[in-house]
Amino acid sequence: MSRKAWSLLFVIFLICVTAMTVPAQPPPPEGVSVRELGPIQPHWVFLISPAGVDSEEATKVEVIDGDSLQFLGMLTGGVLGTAAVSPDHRFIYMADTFYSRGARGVRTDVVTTYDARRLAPVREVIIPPKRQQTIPPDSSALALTPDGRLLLVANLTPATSMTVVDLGSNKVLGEIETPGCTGILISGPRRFESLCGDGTMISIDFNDSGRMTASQRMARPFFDPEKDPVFSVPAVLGHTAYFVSYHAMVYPVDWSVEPPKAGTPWSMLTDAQRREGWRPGGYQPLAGYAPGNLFYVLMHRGGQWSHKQAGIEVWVYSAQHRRRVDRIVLPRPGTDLYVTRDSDPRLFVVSLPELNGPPTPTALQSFSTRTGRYLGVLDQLPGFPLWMFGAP
Amino acid sequence: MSRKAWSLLFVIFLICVTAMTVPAQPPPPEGVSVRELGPIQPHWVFLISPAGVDSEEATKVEVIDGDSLQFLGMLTGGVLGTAAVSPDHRFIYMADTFYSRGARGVRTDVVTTYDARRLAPVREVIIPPKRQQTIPPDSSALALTPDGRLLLVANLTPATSMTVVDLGSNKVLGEIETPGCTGILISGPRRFESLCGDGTMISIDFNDSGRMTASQRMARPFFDPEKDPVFSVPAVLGHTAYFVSYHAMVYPVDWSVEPPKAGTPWSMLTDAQRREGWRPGGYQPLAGYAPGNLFYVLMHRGGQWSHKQAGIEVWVYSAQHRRRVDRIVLPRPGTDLYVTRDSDPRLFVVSLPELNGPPTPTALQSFSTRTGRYLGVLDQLPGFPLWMFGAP
Amino acid sequence: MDALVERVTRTVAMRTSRRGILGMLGKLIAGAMVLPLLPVERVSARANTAEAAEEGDPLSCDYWRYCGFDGSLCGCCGGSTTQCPPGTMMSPTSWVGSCKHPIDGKDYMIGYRDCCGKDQCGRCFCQNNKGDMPLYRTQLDNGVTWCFGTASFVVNCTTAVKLGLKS
Amino acid sequence: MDALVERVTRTVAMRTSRRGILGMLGKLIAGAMVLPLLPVERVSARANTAEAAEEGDPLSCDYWRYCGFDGSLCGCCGGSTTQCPPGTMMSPTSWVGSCKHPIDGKDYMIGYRDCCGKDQCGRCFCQNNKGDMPLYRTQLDNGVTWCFGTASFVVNCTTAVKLGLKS
Repeated sequence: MSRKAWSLLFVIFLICVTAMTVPAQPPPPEGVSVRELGPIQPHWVFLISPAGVDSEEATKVEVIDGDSLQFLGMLTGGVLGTAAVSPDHRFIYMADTFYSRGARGVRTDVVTTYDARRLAPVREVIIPPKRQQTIPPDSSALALTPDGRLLLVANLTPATSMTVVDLGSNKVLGEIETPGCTGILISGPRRFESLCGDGTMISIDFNDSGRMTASQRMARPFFDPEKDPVFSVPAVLGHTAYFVSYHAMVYPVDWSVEPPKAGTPWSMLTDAQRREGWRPGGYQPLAGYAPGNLFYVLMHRGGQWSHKQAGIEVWVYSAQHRRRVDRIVLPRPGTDLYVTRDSDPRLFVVSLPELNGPPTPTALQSFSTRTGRYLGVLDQLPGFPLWMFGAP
Repeated sequence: MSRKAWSLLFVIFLICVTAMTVPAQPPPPEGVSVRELGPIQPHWVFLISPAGVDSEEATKVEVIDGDSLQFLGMLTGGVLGTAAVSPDHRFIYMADTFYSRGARGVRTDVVTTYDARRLAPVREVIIPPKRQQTIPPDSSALALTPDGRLLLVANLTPATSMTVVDLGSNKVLGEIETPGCTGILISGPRRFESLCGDGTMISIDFNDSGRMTASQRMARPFFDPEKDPVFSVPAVLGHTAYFVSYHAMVYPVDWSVEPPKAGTPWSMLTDAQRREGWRPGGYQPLAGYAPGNLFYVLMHRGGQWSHKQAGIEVWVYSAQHRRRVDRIVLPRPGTDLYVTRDSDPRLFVVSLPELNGPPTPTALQSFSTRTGRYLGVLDQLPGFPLWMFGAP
Repeated sequence: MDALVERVTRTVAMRTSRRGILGMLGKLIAGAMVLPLLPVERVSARANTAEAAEEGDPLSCDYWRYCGFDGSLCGCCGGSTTQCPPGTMMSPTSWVGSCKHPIDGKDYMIGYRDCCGKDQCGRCFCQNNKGDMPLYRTQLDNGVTWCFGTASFVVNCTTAVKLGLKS
Repeated sequence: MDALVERVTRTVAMRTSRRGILGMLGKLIAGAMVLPLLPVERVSARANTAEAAEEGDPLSCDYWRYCGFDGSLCGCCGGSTTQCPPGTMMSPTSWVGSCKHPIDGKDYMIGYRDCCGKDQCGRCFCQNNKGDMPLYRTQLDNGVTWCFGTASFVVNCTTAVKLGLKS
């Protein structure tokens, strides 16, 4: 952690101490405090956003209370950063890239640990300067082990590997190479899966020293990347990952075994729906709700290669019954979707302004998944949010 | 200059060399070149812009050919940077502030010299980390001596001073303190003027070592800052600086003498115009055209404290005759204005999107000052341009 | 450093009647402005004990305290009219405006204190400019980044803190 | 480094028919992707000597070469369809698309080469996505910052360079 960052913390500490030592009698003076947050609530969401179409340099992580639809605060980092919340909800980790002169100069990649209540940095660790720089900054680029002890950061040079950070000692442990395969899909206490370019999945075990101990790859592809690629990030329901493809096929993969075992693919669409051109699409078109064994998909009507087009409806599928069980019409088209993990889950959908289209404000829409009811919207989201996540 | 910056240059060099060594016979391969610019033309303008309302971190300097209304390229820097062009048109200087972690961490202030044809950095010099951080990033925050040898950078801590950089040796020479007075208004080979909080002007002489050698302050205020403040940056016509006030008074100051000598103030408005509520306003409401002894003012109709409101017309004044000689109605309201210095001068006006208002694109409008004719517009300007300048 | 700045300012404030602060600012600026000129929050807070109730929407640009505002309202960014969002640093310095209270009709001095150290929030951007002066009246210039005394000059949003009655 | 990368790629290219490049990419990606997979501009340029004339507006998102485009058109940012704006670095690597030429009706491989080292231009933002694949087909992913081989991963704008006939 830098000296300046420490002095920043020290200043905050001084402000707090000063505030506490004010005599109780007169009404508290205005303007001496910096807000702190309470514990992360089940309906809070975190949005990752570049600063806008005019800037990639200052990634924002926006913290939003999905119940009150209020903006709670933000982290701001570097070039196309990614973030995740610790399982105990005490910390937010952000992986960032900074250049010493903004868009050029010496590159420094760093994982910063933020206190989740103060949204303030508490420590950082420099990592190898080869973080994967992709849009969207999806959750397969940064992942925590279920015990919250190790953090994996995806690299792309364009060779692929994962840097392993020990969050307890705040040290880089090592690097796991995943040639030809990308993404960190956590599937066990010390295991992750990656998708490979030929349509197979590889299962990688590692240890507390950040070393790969075993890897097993599927013998055969579970989907055909040439004909019908799947979106990178699946909906995980129990031990099964449900991948959805550009052409609305569902590819289940059981990853409780090594190597992971492909289930029988099925189509999300009836023939009529297919004729109408319905497809999944967006930056984050898929979310799972494990307790209900359900997954949610942003759907639009479009032609081939419309896989990033904003959805106009959310379709809900029962993984067990392999059929659609609900359909929610969106007041505004959306590109990212997320479902909370509690017993009264919310569905959140991000709407981006249409580029070169009629201006629509960036917004977060909220829905009850129980009733499908629209619960409201938070407008004027800063930047250009491309990915959404919650606390694990 | 950093090692990385050198290697950047080296890569560019390699690309050029590679391109040159391609055999001449086959048609040149596509996609091997980086454009270079020709010499700066009289109608080129430079716009300084923060990345947007959602970011202050990555200042852009946008280079625009005002004849073809084409976007020629940009520099990108740090937090609220400022820029200026060398008198020989070979270099663009940019004064920047960078933090090691984007919005926090160790602060580095730096003046970077960019080759004006390649828009690429050629050297940099670290300056004291106390650059003035203000909106708009106006031309009184960064100024060159007429011979182009020394660069003055305004500091604000909030004590005021100017860092003097020797551009020949690329070294910081020293610092000139200007207590209570702000802005660098170059008035001689080694002289600048500053405006002081009491309405006086101070004239400061300095030498090649960057030291102040003399300073003389007006005995009496030339305007009343409490009742009718002037905009900070005057139109300079010959030896006289014409300041314009919130209430549309003109305050001439002759700065060929030391201390500078105030002329007789006069009003820009007739009684009827005053009743209609006409006032100057915007971020950059005033520009001079020395050969014609004219100045140009962005005008709107508004109440007190509307001094940053966008103008709907440009009013042109003869300094000699103290009266309006032209009036140009703007197709879109504008906040910044600039007039080129050649014999067929263009008037450029920047339009910003109205915050919380109906969406209007950021744009640069062009006019002939001879005929007053509207010549066209460049749309989709990146960021949020707040200041405009040309080559001296 | 923050505490130091605060202490210095409080001392300055104690020696000054609230009535005379603007005048003093003027003199200081005209003379040698070497000290951050602080909003003097403790003194003013005591002066406000018998203040009238407020009304209006603090998330609207029209709210009375924002008459000289320029920036994003902290109330839309995770803070409030008087609190900074989590993880930012409230500057001990500010530009100073004077706004009329809608109930008691009196003019109050308002300190527009920036919250620094994170990039712009950008929400609820308001620009009202009453009392905004050019840079040569530094303390009254809302275009200045008022992060003096904090560790960063990147502004996240701006608060509007009552400093006391103007007269 | 740029030159090195270029030399390596050219060698790879020489050993490969243009017809088979996509297939080769697939194999390389599925196997061990340790080398930047380059657009092979010199070879393709020679293949294009007898090409048909082009038509359309290179500053429109509908221009034929942009069928897989994602980003700001360099032609709006101080470069052109095939040139980077001044002061940026053209990446020797790119994602690769395949677009139909409007005149000769043939499919051409297009390399979308990013111009790196300055912040986003943001003008003429186009997103067409034909052939865009997820990250596991890295070479075909237009969401990747294709600045490998340059000194910065900040993208200013993107070009669309013909690499040759697809078949």
